Amino acid sequence: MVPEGIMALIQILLFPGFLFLIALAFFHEWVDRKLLAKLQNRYGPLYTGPAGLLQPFADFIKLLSKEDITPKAADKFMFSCAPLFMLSFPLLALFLIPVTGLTASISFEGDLIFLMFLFTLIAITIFIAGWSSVSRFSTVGGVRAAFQMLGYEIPMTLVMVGPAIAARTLSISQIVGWQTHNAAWFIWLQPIGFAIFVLCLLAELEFIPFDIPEAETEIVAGWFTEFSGRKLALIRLGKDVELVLAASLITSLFLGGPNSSLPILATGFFLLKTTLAVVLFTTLRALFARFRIDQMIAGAWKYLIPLAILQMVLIQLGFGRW
Amino acid sequence: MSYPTIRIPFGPQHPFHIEPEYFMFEVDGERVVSVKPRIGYVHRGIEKAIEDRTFIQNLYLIERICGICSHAHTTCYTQAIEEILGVEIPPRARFIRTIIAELERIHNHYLWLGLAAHEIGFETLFMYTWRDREIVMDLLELLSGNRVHYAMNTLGGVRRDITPEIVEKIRKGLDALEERMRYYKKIAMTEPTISKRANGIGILKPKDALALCAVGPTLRASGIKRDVRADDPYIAYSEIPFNVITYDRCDVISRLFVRCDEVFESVNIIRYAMEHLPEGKIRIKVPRRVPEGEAVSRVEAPRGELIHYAKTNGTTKPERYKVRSPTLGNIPSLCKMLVGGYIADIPIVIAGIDPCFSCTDRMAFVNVNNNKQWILSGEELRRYAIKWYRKE
Amino acid sequence: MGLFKWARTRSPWIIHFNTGGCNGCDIEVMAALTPRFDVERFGIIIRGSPRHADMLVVTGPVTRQVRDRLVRIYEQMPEPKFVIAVGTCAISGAPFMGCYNVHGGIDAVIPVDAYVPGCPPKPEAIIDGIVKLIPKLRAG
Amino acid sequence: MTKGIAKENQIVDKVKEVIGKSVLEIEIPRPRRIFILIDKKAFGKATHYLTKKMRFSHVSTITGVDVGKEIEVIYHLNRGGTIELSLKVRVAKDKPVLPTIIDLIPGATLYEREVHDLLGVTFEGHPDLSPIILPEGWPPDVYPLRKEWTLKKVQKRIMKGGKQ
Repeated sequence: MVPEGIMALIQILLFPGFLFLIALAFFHEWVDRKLLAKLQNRYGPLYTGPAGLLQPFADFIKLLSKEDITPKAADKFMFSCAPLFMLSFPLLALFLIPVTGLTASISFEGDLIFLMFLFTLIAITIFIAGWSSVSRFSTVGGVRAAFQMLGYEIPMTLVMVGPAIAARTLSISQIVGWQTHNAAWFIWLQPIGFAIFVLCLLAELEFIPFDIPEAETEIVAGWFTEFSGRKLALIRLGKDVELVLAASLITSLFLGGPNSSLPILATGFFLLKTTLAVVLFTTLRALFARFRIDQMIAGAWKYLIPLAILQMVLIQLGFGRW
Repeated sequence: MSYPTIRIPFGPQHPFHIEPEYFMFEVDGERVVSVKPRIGYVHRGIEKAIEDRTFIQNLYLIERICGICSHAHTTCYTQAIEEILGVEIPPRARFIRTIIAELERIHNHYLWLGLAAHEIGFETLFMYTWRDREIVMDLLELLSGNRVHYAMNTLGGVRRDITPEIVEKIRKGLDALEERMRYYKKIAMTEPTISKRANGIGILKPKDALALCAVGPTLRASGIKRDVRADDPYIAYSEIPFNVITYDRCDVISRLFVRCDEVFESVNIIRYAMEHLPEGKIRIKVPRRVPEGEAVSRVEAPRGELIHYAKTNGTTKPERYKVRSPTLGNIPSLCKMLVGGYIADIPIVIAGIDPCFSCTDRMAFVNVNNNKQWILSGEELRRYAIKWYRKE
Repeated sequence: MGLFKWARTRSPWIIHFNTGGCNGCDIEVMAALTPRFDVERFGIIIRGSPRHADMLVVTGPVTRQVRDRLVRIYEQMPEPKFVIAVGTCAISGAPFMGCYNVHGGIDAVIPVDAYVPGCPPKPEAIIDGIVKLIPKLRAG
Repeated sequence: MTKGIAKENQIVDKVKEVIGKSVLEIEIPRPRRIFILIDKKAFGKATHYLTKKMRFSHVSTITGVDVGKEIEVIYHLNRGGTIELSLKVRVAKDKPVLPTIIDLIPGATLYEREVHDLLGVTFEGHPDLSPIILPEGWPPDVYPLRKEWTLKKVQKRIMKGGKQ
């Protein structure tokens, strides 16, 4: 009935594709801001849309309508490309995550490795954005982002490989399939791995304990000080989509993902679990003060990496395997 | 090989620093090699303006030297002029001035705790402390009608009286304030992230503190027992028992504890003062023309020793009036603390001495403006510096 | 264009700059962010960089030293931008009128859209100033 | 008001022993306050004696006052937080030079710079006397706190000579 091509197009553009993901990004930013405000004994956005639901959308549209300034001294080409990369990498990565069933839109053996590569690319885009806008504050922010990547990249990769070894596959869809098949989520099988993964994702998202690259009190707005107007809108959307990516990664790797093949039920589970993951991120964000960059890297190398290796050893000994 | 030292600007416009201040850091790698604060942004030339205003008009101007320690400035001013006039203000006025001074100290310390928490990125504690600060702001508004500039002091006494219902409301407010501050002190002691960012940071040894003439909580956090309220008692402090708080860890966390304990002391002082509030007038007539004379008056402002020097020539306008605010006394010690530390520690160490550049700036100090950037080669940064700060 | 207008009035981001005031107004501007007044209900956030902000909240009489920093910050803000002068110092230089180092009000230096009198104005007054500016935002 | 100024009298007597002849004026208006006016010649000896022997090691501030032909520089020294001794020295207006006390009290660097900025008193031996309080582009010969510079004259001079 409907030819194959159009179905694929709809899948990419509409349902589990751009529109759905961007709407989910706005929804998750709303959840994040409202919960953070509640934890800080405040209301948070109230008047734009029902209970402030459309606030992130309003911010995005307003930024689109603002004047877009490129500093004279900035490196023009990279300065305008960085926001585009910042948005496209997380969106691309999200196609690897199963949303409406046990298999994602794109799933091939080894897409977990491809995902890790995308994470590194995001960190490099942040560095390029900071470096190309040449403002003193953004250069410091960019360099700090690069340093922070050195800190969290290794433990994160080690811990992401945990479930892959247990499920003996390198494809996220199969990991989700394995978890639903054996009805055993990796959060119970590899708790240490889960904890480290959450911490590393916090660092990757630059949330409070690790928001060193954009530490407001030290370096104004960090690596994206110079961006304004459309570019800033794209960067903020990119960061929101990154939040969705982090939450959906936790869901698929550790919380069993959409563990049913029926599309409606699967999406329902997926939404529920990702929102739970965002709630977890926000609560952690509200409870900590910001670390110094050297403390963060020292902490990562002294504690996270040994723990990640311990987790790997445990899997080998058969604990995380079932 | 050592990197070329880079100049790091810090200010003048800063998202959460209330006032424009501007520090030039020479940085080698991540370590601060030398510090040159440069302010002058808030220098309004107040001393010159004081000389061509009458004594009553000066009350309005001196109160606006600083938003947070406005009562301390007016107490110091009225004390100096009353000393030259040889006038003794009624005891009830002295007690009311003390109550307002201690309420202002509580207000300042709560505000400082919130700002310090914000400096190290602890948003939630900033929101909580500033929410509880509203209690003391309401009390001050109840007493004087305004949240910040209270205009309670006038030459010869106080403008408004304290009625028994207000006393009752203050007592309830104080219980809440004391209980909340105990909770925040417990957090400051136990929360690992705070101690990670404030423990052992910005060390000021007692020897340096004395040599560089530090004042207030910064001095008392280095173990030296100096407090103008106890050493050189003024208004009603000689009749109220209280003890001077000192900690001897000489770092930012001990400055935090000194301020927390001072809130408890202030609460007890206010309770004692309200119980022993003497009856009688709250103001006496004071002649407009002040005889010739001079006076030095000192007050323990929330940030440290505040000193005013007044010289009058028998007319209705002062001949010369000098104000030295506590922050200016602490800046040499601040430079000493910053050298050798990390760049990321700069905000919390600066916040440690609770700088009030509005007071300081009617004075000034060490030159060289500053920039804040990290290592990397100096060339690219200089290219941008020309655009960012044309003053360079 | 209706969508842009709606969006612009729903999320006015502010940046705060003290040009030599006594910081009474500044603590009131920051008090507006805290739980009791919470301007985030209207979508107002305080931003660090002039590039991100729509409204420049200025307090204090412009001292001679700060004057060109203020102009530079104003120039760096993207259009459409607005300026709110908070406190009588910002409006006319109030008690510091005639001091040798003071320029007087903000409008001697940059165009001002809203004035919030008071010394210092209460947080409610500051929020009211921003809310009154929103129709102007709608005009763009 | 002579009650309780025994300690202050002791201090004044000790000071008189050391630099008796050049002490021009002494005044103790109230407990814990002493004003001593000394001749410029004995300034070095007096400050050394007070800070080292008498332990007035804390300088609260340094005030500059324009008294017609001369500029009076007042050092507010403090001992143990209690007694405040104001040491006054008079300096001719056309050649206002005083030795610095930074070697005795390091904390005085800022106060000396401020007096230099606003009143034009130069302190020999001070490492860095460049302007601190006044904005960049302030005409170097204008000392705002001197009596001959009235507010209007300063305003006019800045508009004409200064940058803004």
